[in-house]
Amino acid sequence: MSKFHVSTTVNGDSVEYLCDPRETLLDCLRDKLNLTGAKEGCGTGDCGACSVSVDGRLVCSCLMLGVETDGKQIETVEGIADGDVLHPLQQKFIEHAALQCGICTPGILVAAKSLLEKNPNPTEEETRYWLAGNLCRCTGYDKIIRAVMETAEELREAS
Amino acid sequence: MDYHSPASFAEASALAANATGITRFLAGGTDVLVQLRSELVTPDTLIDIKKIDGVSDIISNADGSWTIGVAATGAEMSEHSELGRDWPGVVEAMDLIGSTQVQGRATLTGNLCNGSPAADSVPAMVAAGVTVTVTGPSGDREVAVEEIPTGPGKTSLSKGELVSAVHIPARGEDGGDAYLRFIPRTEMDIAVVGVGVNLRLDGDTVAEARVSLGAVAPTVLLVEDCAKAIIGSTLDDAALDALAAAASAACNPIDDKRGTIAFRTEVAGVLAKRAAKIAYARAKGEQA
Amino acid sequence: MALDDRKSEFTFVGTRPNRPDGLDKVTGRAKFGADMSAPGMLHGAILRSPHAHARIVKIDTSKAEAHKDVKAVVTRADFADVPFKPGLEGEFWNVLENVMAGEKALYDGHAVAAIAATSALAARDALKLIKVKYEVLPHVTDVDKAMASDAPVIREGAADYSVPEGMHPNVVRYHESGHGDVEAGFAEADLIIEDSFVTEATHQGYIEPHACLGMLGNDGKGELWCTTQGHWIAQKTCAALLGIETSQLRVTASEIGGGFGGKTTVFIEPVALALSRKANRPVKVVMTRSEVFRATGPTSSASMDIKIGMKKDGTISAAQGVFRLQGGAFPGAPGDMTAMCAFAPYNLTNVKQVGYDVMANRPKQAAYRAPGAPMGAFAVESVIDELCKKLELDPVDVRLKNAAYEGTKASYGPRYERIGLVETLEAAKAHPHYSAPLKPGQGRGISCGFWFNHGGETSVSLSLSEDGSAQLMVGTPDIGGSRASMALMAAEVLGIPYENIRVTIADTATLGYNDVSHGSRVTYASGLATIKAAKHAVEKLCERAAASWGIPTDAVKWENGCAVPSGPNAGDFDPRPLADITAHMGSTGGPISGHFEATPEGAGVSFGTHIVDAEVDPETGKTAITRYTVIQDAGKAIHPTYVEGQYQGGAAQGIGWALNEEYIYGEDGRLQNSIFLDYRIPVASDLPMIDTVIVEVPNPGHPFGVRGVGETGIVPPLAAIANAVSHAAGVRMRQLPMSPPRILAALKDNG
Amino acid sequence: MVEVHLWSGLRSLTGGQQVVEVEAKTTGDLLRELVKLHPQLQAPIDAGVSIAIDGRVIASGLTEPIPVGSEIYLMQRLRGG
Repeated sequence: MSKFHVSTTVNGDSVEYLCDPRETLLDCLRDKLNLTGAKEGCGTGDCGACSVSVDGRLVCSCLMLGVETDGKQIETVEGIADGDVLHPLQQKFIEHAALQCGICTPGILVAAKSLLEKNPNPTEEETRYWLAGNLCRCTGYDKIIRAVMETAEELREAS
Repeated sequence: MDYHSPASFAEASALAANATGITRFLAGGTDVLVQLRSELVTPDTLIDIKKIDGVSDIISNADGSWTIGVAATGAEMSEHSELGRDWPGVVEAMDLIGSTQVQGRATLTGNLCNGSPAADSVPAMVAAGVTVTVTGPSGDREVAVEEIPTGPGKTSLSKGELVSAVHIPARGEDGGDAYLRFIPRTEMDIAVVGVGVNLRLDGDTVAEARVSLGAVAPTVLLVEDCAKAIIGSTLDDAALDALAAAASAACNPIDDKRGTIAFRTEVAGVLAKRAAKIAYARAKGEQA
Repeated sequence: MALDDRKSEFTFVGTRPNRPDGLDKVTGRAKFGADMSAPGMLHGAILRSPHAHARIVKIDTSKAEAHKDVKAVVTRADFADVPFKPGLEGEFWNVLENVMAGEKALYDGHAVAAIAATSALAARDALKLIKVKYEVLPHVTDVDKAMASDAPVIREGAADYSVPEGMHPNVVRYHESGHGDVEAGFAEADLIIEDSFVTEATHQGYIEPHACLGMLGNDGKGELWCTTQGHWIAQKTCAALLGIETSQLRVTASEIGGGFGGKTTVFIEPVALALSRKANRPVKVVMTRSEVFRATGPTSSASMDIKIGMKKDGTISAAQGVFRLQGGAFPGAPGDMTAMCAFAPYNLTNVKQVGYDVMANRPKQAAYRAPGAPMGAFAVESVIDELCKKLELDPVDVRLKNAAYEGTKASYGPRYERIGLVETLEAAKAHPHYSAPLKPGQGRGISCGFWFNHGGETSVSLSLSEDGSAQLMVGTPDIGGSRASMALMAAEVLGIPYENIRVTIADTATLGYNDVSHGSRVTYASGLATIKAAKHAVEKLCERAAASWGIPTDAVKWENGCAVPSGPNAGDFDPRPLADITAHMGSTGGPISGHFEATPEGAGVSFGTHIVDAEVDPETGKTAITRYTVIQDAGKAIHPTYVEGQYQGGAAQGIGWALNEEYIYGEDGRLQNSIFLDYRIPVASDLPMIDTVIVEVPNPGHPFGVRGVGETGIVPPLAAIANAVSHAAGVRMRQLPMSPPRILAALKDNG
Repeated sequence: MVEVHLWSGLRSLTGGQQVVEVEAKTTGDLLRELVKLHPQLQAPIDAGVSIAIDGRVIASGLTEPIPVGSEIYLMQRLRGG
């Protein structure tokens, strides 16, 4: 079984890897690039813990093959902060205790960032539906939704 | 597993025609990858069609009809405001599939060719009278959407054939469509029942209608009796009751982990009424 | 334990600082179970039975072993068998039997062999090379059917002393308790309702699948990294199953991606170690989601009969319940816990409860948040609600009238110490939610809930650094922010800022034994131990100060982070801050640290009352939860935000259990819904905001008054939601989950 | 002497007695004395019991002191999640 050579950009860095065509982008990020921020909670696109953005589009990295990402721009949770300055969402998640165990947090942050880029003023309902593909089993979502909406408000005020 | 990313549909067709074992085309991959990962289907040949020029385009044709590229995602369709104005039912049906993340990948064509009777976009496409271009070793042919699935996981496409474009008819005047599905949660479920309604009004009277049911039979159904029940009516209570009865009567569902026969049969009628009311309101230019 | 040092005024406790592991968790840096790798690492995969019940006739691994990418294959023969003996000693055997099948596969998904190969794909592919010959046996998955005389026997001789004669061998434990004379009590009742209830098994549904990385040499020394609620139990169990010395295996707990009781035992860890021992290389094993559903602990399913008599004024004159719990193909279903908790909120003169532990061809049940209690509360609180409705009494008033308080003889025996049930009910009655108007189609339900809470073996070590900062080592994996609570409690005692304390979850080689993070015990027991360890260090700080001042140690006290003379007679010395003492500790007697090892026995039981509004679509049977309020006694909330989080999370899991989550088995005994698509846990758009009220009735068994809060929150939701749905739909729902097909069918039956 | 209240399911092992009087200064003493009086109680004790002393539940400790005149209940060992 031959492997494919893939060149891509992850969080602004040019990277290359060899992958079996059956390996998902998530497999490649975690096992080949050591970027273990994206998590595998289900492998079927139902939990969102592996959320990343590819060419600006929010996707489940378990539902994309590594070979498909040649030449693409990939953003993961590891790229959300600007150096040592946390993204406002990251800061708010800590302040609001919007995480308990934290396994869903990377995916939720990537998804929430994508929401706020598209819709800077989401309603609670819009926020909840946007994040419906990100399962959290610990929090009941209450503090997550509050953190996202409050971040949106702060970002609006700041701009 | 061999992986190919051909540059044209002809090349894709030739690759598939010459392949041995199991062949799958990869568009959004939201079904193919799940089946691969769960070892339900491990293709010997995987043909990625996303490198073909124009596959992500959503084109408004001069005659008012639409051509949707086979790799255009649900998210791209939802973001296309004119398409949504013409065919809100089709766009919403597509948008109901999976999460925001899945929307970033999933396609109409993939949803159709996966062959699931519960595919959300298919009843909406059938009601809308959508056709697809099928490219194969002997050239292209135009096929109505309802002709593609032949049973759970099965399609009428033969070896070497693939869908290369989706055509949505011109909306025209005084028309409206809607799709509703029932799921136990608010998101992330497979339809237990789905209903697509597309109609055209003459004044307040329904002049033309197509009603389609999903998840209540081995394939998505186009139910003529449902259309008959409302054509000629102003969608009064009697017509809606007749519609519901016709929808329930058309059901041939199974009991499974997602719903019972009794539930699906009953709810098909309920959703048919609700979807017809929305389509009717849209045809009248009202918000719904 | 002497609690003379009980405290009620706090500086740090009760504040809401950022959690110490926050940065790691929002940047993707935190290492969870599957995030670790090692040089030369192999990947393991496990072959599982497709049959619910089958004799394993033969396993042929030769083709797999011959494959170039395969470095080891193990079956049951590669584990140290412990002779089967029922009871506590037999539990290792049960765990082993669950980890790797012996003579029989006992459920769909039961492990039968495992492979280590050079890549995850190679391991998965190589599983297909193992040929297993099965003789399929009749199976049973339903609890009532498993007790019937014609049910297939899962294992002869598994029943213990408690089971009355004449029961089916699948009934393996029996519990009966209560007091008074229920028949006399029923005779006094104005209204008696007798009804039966059913709940399906649900899964804890943690988002992180089980994952581990194990290395075991043929010298019997090993290392294990795993996601677990308790690495000492993992150490002890793996050592027993592999026949090595406990202390030779060092276990490190990864960050844990949710547990809820489901990660209190081992599944893949002994397998990874066995593969490693054979291959002499590190082996990583990560479960797929489907494996998690098929082969790790769901809850028990339950079938229950309740009879309650009530007087016109709302007094419960007698209550009895029979609780049959199915716990998979092994003893352990918490029928006894269900029975003991079911009526615990009430002050009853006459009460009787019976619990059964029943085996069936399903995966071995594991604890899930207050294991056993939610089902019983569902049945009992539904009947109380129906009595209130029929007698036209307010459901909160009726519960207040019957509520247990300090000195009440509990349904399970002893008298209560100070408890906070009445306070939660009064808060419910006063809450605006309880009097808010309902829209047409909506119904409101309330329910109380009880859980025991737990102490357990606990070791904590605290060491001070020369610069006056402190490092605290605890042994209870942090599932929901407990490092923050520990640091707050240590700060309170030491009088140094919260930020100056670093809390680490120690591995098994660097701290004494710790019981699992379960039983809502962490903030209670590790917290108590933290306080004691910090006090131990403070004693030494005072000694150093006393020596420097030349006065007796008992003439020095600790105040606001400083040693000060205890009174005017002790002498006139300037306060010595902690950092001033630690700066010189090397030359004044050596390093200063404090530690504590004990089994705290005073967990303090906990009660909650929930209010919920539900709206039912009468045409489809679909339910929406429109408002939810959790009121629960925390004793003392150390970090209130994380207490709220526990309340909200418990409620959300309860909503899932009540409405849509269930294990669905086919006629063939196979699990039908082993992915998140069809095992429907609540998504963000399913839920409203979940309001919380923290009631604080201090636990007399903890120096700061802490009661565990993790589990009680899942006890009331099932009943509260069932009551709300039943009011909204106009028909009593007796089966969970109340999925739309069930509600619609009930509406149809009701006309 | 302290009175030990058993759960009703144990009556079949004590000849119908639900309250047993024993001489015990600690929880460990208490269990030993119970078995001396009623050897069949060894099985439930081995399976795991907790002891409530005036309402305080001792999950497993055998060294907890038992004050004179306290109210003692034997309970099945508690398990948590």
